[in-house]
Amino acid sequence: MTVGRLRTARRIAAKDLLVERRSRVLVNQVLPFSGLVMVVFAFALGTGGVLERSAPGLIWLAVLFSTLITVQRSFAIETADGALESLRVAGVDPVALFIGKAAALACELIALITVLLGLAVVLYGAEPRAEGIVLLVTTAISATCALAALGTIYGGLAAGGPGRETLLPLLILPVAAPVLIGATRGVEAALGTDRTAVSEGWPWVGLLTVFAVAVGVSGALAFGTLIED
Amino acid sequence: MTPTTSPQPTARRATGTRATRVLGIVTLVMLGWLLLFGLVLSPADIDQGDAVRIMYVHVPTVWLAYLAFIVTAVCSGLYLFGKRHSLGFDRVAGASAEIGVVFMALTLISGSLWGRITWGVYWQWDARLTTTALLFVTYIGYLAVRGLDGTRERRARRSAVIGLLAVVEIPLVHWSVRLWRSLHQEATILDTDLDVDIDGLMLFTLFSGVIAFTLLFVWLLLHRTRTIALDDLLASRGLDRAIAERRAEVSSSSPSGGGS
Amino acid sequence: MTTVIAMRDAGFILGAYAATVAVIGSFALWVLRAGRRSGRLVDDEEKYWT
Amino acid sequence: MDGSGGTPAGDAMSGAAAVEMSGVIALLGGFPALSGLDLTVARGEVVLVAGPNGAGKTTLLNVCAGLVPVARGSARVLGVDLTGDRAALRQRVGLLGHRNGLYGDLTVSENLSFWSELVGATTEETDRAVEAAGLAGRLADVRVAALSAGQRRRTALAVLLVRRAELWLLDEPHAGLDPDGRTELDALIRLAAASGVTVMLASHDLNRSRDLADREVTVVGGVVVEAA
Repeated sequence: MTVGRLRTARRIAAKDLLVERRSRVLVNQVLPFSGLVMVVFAFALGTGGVLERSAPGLIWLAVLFSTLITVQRSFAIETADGALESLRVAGVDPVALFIGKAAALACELIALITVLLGLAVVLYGAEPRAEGIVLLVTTAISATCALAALGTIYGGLAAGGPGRETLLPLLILPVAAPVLIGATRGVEAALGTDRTAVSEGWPWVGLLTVFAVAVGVSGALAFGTLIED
Repeated sequence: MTPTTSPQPTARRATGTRATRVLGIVTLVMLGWLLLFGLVLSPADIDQGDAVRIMYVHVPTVWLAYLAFIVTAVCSGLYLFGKRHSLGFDRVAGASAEIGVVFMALTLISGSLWGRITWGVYWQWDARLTTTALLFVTYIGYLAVRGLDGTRERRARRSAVIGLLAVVEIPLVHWSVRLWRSLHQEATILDTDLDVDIDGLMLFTLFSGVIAFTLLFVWLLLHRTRTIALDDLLASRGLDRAIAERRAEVSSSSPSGGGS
Repeated sequence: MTTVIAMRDAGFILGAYAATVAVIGSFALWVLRAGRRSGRLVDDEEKYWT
Repeated sequence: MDGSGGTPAGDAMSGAAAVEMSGVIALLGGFPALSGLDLTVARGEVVLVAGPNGAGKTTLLNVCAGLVPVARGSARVLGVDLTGDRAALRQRVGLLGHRNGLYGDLTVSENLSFWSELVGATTEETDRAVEAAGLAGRLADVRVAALSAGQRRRTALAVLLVRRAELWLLDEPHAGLDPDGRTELDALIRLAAASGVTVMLASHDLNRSRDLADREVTVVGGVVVEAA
């Protein structure tokens, strides 16, 4: 990892976050959507014990759906006016491009997850306990990194040409299963849902971390080929 | 006998050769043999009764599906890292994935019917079943990526990358699903596994099934790879024609000396 | 034959076999047909397996 | 008048040519958009690529930019073989296609500073590019999406200036511009050409573009039919 590569990645990420700050698409559209999903889950499952027990899973389902939209937005920025093409003509390092896009995506998702966790406290009564806070934060961070890497890989492929947007959920959802499972169990342990102990959550953080690293490394290597056309 | 000066190009052969025809006949015989032993001659299991007969098609298809995906992964690697980037490997990878998806679909169908008999439900969120289902969807995605547009080489490269990414992701999916089930053991009667006490004739029948489906896999792989090769050849020949046509545009619409 | 029909859960078991045979049969037929169709358009010398 | 004789690099030897193509075939979804094209462009030249719709002009520029691969034939751009490793072409080629390659939600100066940071241009260089493109002052803080078509085009060309691209590939740069917009754009292209940039300009608007060009080539059916 050269210094130049990291610097390029930081610039790409900063640019993505600046675009969001100016356009507010995520804040004005994706965030309300995720909140709505959380509310709709309550309609589907009814009140009572079910909602409280499934809160961790519902949070991550909402995150997963929102990730799909956020990934699409992340690459719509690049393809709307041919910016990705310009970056390719300019020979911008695809590894740096991958890291930058994934990092920006991770930042956006972390903000989203924070809001959704807060919403879960209000809507589902999912109160975090003091001893689970560290687990909660590490689970959220590792799951976010995994989702961001995964989303960037397949988002890049889907951004390559017209008519590929529909491919994104088909490619992401099956391989996102470990993230959904791991993050849900991690949060369950952190919140103490079903009287789970905090210690039960740590293997899942391990799984999520391994996933994030494996997908991140292979994505960085594969990204150049996937965005080629 | 009319003497021909030059051998006329013939186009009578499809994707078969004498070898594949022999292989095809042996495969058919073995499949018939499997039906005979699986449905009639092999005994019913003590616990499972006749339901065990589904095993003779269920287990071979899932093994061969896994083998097919391994072939896809190996050929993707050979294409990507080989010095010549031979499209032949890409064709084998694509053909194998298609066959794998077909076999895995059969696994899921026969497995759910078997489950309906032994567990009373078609589906159970058991680690093995869940991984299999996710694998199935993953390779449907792989085939969708193969169908995307682009030049032949770019398509091959992209598919190989997706094929190798699946290899990275599959163990993680499997690991997570296993961990999930082992930590969330539901103590119900549904937990009986599909394991059976296998006696000699049953083992023999299962073995026949594996051989029959292996032969079938090889036969299908040969034919499908050759079909893809034919299509590639036709595409490149269509290209030569298109180039000629495109050049003909030039003489027909000769520019009226617009330049100087 | 009657013993086969008389099995317990014969419908599920025969269904599994029937699905297997049908799916494999139609896939094999599709592959062969596609090969025959394209094979007619290509000279035998160009087929690497001849 | 085109082909005015004294091309800036008319005496360029083959090694110094900006673009050298022979027998190039390039495919768009299986269709041979270029069907055996031969073309040499010397460094510093401004070449007008003319031809009817669907002749392969856009594909020619995309091949030069490395976006569309060379299926057959040989092609070198700025001395780099396009059929091999194109990494050495980094930064040196700039393409302005039908789209501008800008971020519509960012302002002109934000777009330019993104690129200048990416390529390591100095503030002075960036300011000079902004000045040359006539984007200084009030315009610099306007969102690109709110600019006029001509201003967006000039912003895109300013990016090429910031990137110090040696070969500009301009695909119908005048499309959709009003007369004032064209005049300003032409001034910017002339300025770049004067500083030694090689320009390939695909255009329908022949009368207008001929004033800009040193030379004109006509592409029909994916080949060059007339190199004046």
